[in-house]
Amino acid sequence: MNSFVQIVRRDLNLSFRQGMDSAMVVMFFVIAVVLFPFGVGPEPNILMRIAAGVIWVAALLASMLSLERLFQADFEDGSLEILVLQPVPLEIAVIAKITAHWITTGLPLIIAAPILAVLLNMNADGFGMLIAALALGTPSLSLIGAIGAALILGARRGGVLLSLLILPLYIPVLIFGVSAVDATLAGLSVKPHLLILSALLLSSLALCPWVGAAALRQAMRS
Amino acid sequence: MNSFVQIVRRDLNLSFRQGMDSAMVVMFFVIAVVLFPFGVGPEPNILMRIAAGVIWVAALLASMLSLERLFQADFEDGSLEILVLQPVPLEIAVIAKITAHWITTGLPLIIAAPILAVLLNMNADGFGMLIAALALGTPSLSLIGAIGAALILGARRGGVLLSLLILPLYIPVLIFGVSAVDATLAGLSVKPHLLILSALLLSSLALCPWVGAAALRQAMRS
Amino acid sequence: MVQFFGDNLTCFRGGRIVFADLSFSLDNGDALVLRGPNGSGKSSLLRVMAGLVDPVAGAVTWDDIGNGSSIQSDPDAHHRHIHFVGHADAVKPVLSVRENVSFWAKLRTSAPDVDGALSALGIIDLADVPGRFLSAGQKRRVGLARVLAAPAPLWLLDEPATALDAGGIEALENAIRAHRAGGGMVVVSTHQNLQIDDPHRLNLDAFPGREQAYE
Amino acid sequence: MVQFFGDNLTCFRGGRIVFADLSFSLDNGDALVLRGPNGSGKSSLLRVMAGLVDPVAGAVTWDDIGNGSSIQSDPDAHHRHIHFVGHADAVKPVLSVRENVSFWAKLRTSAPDVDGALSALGIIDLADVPGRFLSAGQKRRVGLARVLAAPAPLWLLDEPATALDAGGIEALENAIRAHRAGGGMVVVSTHQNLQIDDPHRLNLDAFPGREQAYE
Amino acid sequence: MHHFANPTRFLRLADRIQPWAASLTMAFVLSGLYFALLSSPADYQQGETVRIMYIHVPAAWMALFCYTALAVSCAAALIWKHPLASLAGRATAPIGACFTLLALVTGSLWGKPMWGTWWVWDARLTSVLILFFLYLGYMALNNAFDDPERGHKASAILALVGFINVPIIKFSVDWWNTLHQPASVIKMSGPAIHSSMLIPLFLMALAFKAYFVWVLLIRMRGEINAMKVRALRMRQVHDAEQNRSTPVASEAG
Ligand code: HEM
Ligand SMILES: Nc1ncnc2c1ncn2[C@@H]1O[C@H](COP(=O)(O)OP(=O)(O)OP(=O)(O)O)[C@@H](O)[C@H]1O
Ligand SMILES: Nc1ncnc2c1ncn2[C@@H]1O[C@H](COP(=O)(O)OP(=O)(O)OP(=O)(O)O)[C@@H](O)[C@H]1O
Ligand SMILES: [Mg+2]
Ligand SMILES: [Mg+2]
Repeated sequence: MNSFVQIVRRDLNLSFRQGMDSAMVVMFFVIAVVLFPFGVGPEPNILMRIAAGVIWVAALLASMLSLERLFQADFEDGSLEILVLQPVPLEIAVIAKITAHWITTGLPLIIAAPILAVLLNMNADGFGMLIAALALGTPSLSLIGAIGAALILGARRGGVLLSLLILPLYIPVLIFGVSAVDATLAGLSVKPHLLILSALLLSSLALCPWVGAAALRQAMRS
Repeated sequence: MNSFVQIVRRDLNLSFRQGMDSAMVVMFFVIAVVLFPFGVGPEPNILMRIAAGVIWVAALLASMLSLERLFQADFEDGSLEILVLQPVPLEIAVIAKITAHWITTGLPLIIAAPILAVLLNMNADGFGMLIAALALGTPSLSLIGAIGAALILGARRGGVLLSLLILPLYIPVLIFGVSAVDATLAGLSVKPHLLILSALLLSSLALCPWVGAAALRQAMRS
Repeated sequence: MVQFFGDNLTCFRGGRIVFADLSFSLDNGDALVLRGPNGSGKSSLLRVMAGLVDPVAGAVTWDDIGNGSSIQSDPDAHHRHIHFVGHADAVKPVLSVRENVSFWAKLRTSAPDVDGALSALGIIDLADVPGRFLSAGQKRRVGLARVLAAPAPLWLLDEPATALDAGGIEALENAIRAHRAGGGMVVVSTHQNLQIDDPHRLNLDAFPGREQAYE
Repeated sequence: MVQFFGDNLTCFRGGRIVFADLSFSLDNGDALVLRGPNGSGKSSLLRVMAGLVDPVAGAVTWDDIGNGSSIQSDPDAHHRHIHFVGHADAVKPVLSVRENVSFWAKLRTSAPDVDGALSALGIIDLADVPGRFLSAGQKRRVGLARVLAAPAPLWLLDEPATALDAGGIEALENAIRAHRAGGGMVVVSTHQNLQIDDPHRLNLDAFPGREQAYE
Repeated sequence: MHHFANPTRFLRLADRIQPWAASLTMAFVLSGLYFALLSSPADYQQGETVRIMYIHVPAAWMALFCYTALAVSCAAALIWKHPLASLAGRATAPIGACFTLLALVTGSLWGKPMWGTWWVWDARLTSVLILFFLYLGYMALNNAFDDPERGHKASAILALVGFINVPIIKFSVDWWNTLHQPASVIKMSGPAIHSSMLIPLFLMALAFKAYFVWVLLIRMRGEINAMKVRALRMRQVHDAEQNRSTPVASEAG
């Protein structure tokens, strides 16, 4: 547990000193969302209709982009090799890194989302649910994405490759994240959607650190 | 001129032998477009309404992602340092690399676009104009993006940073690219939109290689 | 008494056999120097010893862990026994030299001797300098300081003298001498001249049996 | 007669002065060997000579380019006069050794002697092998072959002997000897023992003005 | 020491199976097509378009079957580290991707007359599309590394993670209300379609399976040859090293 805290603290430290990390993810998120009014035209009711979907898709892309470097920097400078050889279960290290990553990138997304919802004319009733759904969904994205981030270490064209690997796996989160918001707006029950989102979170929490650790060990083999 | 050809040929050669480069960009493009029906729901007439916008936004993102590595690989393995020190004007080298990059990534996007248009229920009348607009627009994207790709060399978190730098610059191409398609679908004249797209292309052709070369020189300073 | 040994190790990498039927053993205070031309398998053997690469045959074993079962059976105990220094130095540009070293040391012991390690390698003056300002040789010293800051019985050093100047090499030799005097063991690969007393030597070029793959 | 010199150079990197008031000059056939401990500025000086880093004071000049104006005034002519070998070898994994070398050579001359260069460095047997199969030392040889394949009067070599075994070092020494016999010039930084006849020496530790930073 | 066990035994076995697989493919395709196109009735609802079924359904089955085979061989490769297992995975993926594409294309062709549109975003269709992306991801990751070994391991892990999608495809029609029709051939209570359609369907299914075995063997042979070429390359590098026979730098100590 102590090493978990050590690693989280160091990763947060690195992220704050390098500055801009969180800021940049949020800004990508904002810019990607803002592209849509340019792309689909400024009509309020069309925008309102697609708001939740666009915000979620942009969150997926932002999460994916920021995950690309989850292990990359440590891999390139040799830290990962050393981390694997510490007397600390690698699963703990992986989940510590994911935690730090989610704090620096997932959390800011959640905070920025309602502002974008306003920009896209989303009905104010949906804001609370949008935040709740993102709060349940983004940790799953970080967890699932960590597997991809570990798999692409040392690959050519990491970024594009990562998107190919993990966007398909993100789709369930996207579907139920959006339907939770849409159900609220339509006045229907959101419980099933939130339950499924929680189930996705729990199962990725149970599975991803192990798979991620296995992938990291694999990456060290070469 | 000879060195231009040499560099283009080498970059194409590298891209083909490494295989999959073009394929992966196209796949990202496809997946990003496919995310939208999940996000905004499967209703055909909504999809039809936003099809052109979604395809263009996805093309922007795909172009941006693939540009991240335009100079990166050469930077990391030391080739860029050597390239800068060759008796070849760096502007020529930059435009040669952009050309090769567009051939391997821009061209496949143009070919894949109509298939995605089918998936999104776009009216078949728009296909021709979609292709024409992409053919005029994607080279501008490559040219503008090259500046960003040169600026992020050696930066931490290149991917997210790049998106911040160049997505705002992409917006004019996006606006006129989409309106060309929409005008065709609405039966209006497309000439003004295509003229503006051409003007954007010409001016980025005139400007970007110089700015890109300056950015590369700067990157070598450290 | 701690003892570390490998039996009939065969290593297969990049589609070919790098070495076959290689054995070694280390007692307290021993040093093993790996020699051989480029590509002969020095780095590969060190990675096998660290457990980063699995041998396709044979096993690496500690006398005092898991009753003679291989290092794979209890990785955490194995990791507690070793320090590995590879080609990269893992120096973070935004952390100071002291922070760089102490992060790793604290994962192993709650009271590491970071400043002692920095002094031993002659970089105590740089303790508060961020990693990004270091030259190649200074980075290497930081990488070695990590090993000194938290004790472990076995050091695995892959070309530790790379980029070090004469002063740096001397500091490294002294550290190895002190470590062995305290009963520690060390395995070093090097192309350069490192002064190591009474080394066991392993010449990796002498191992036959490569190139049979897929034929 | 070609001559290359630097006057009162001051280099400022990472927030501190690396060296100040440094001058050097090179005649045809001269060799300049850079010495100094880690972080003393050898790599920095070579990058200043190449024009990759601008000095904050002083200038680097060719006698026969631009009437004594600095190298910055006509980069293309300067680049035609130099070859720079840094820490990285720029070997593309998917291109064969010959393709790797000839791409660079063809940017400089339409009829490069690629195979001659490969022979001189003892890698002609590897000409058709893709870069990804090469060991560290073999990659270094490819990096050096690029220099031999297209002639240029001045070579700037930053630790060229890294990762080379004895045979590789000998090939490098021979190449430098032949280059100088033909009137070429060379600047080398190294921590190892390279046999270079009648070198000029520049000890970078002798330059004052450092370590004022961070205090 | 199976890591570098020579694959000669496998090749000998493959030599024996391959002609059988080839001729079985031919026989099943011919008989299957005869029944499918000539001797089976047109559907009372769907008319002649029902004949697309004889390609679509076996192709969809093969898409799922190939992914299962891929996951099994990847698991075997990761757990027992048998080189033939990872080789089989690599050889299977492109075949599976082709079957998936075939199922998607024939499904779309069938969808136009049946549902009035080429494509709908329902659970079955979408999960098959994701399956296709998973195949592509596996292949892309496999080829993305300079060191092939690394690509094989990484993509094997991905293939196992992606296996979650297979039951989702299988049961998507039961769990969600979709346009696509639910299982009518393979289900607990026995097949629910008439035998005049069942016979050609099974003949085509067998044909596809035999074709799979045939192509798999060819592809595995190709992979083995590629490995041999690689080993030769390595030998070239090593021989070059030996020829120079450089003395080792003077001993320390
Ligand atoms: C692109 C569109 C389509 C896709 C991706 C698709 C996919 C699939 C898959 C994966 C299966 C195998 C299911 C299993 O083994 O349980 C299947 C079976 C089947 N499909 Fe489709 N399908 C598509 C369109 C259609 C259409 C338009 C029809 C006709 C209305 C159709 C009729 C059938 C039938 C009859 C079966 C056999 C079901 C059974 O007996 O188990 N499909 N399809
Ligand atoms: N990452 C890798 N992937 C595949 N094969 C590798 C890898 N690294 C090394 N090899 C192979 O293993 C052999 C031994 O390499 P290793 O790095 O152990 O040699 P070395 O003795 O450390 O050489 P050097 O003196 O250059 O460091 C090499 O010939 C190479 O073919
Ligand atoms: N990229 C850089 N950014 C900022 N400062 C740097 C950079 N590289 C080097 N320096 C600083 O410049 C000084 C000289 O470094 P340089 O790399 O030239 O030394 P060197 O003599 O080549 O050392 P070594 O023997 O370790 O290679 C170092 O002390 C370092 O503080
Ligand atoms: Mg080595
Ligand atoms: Mg240096």
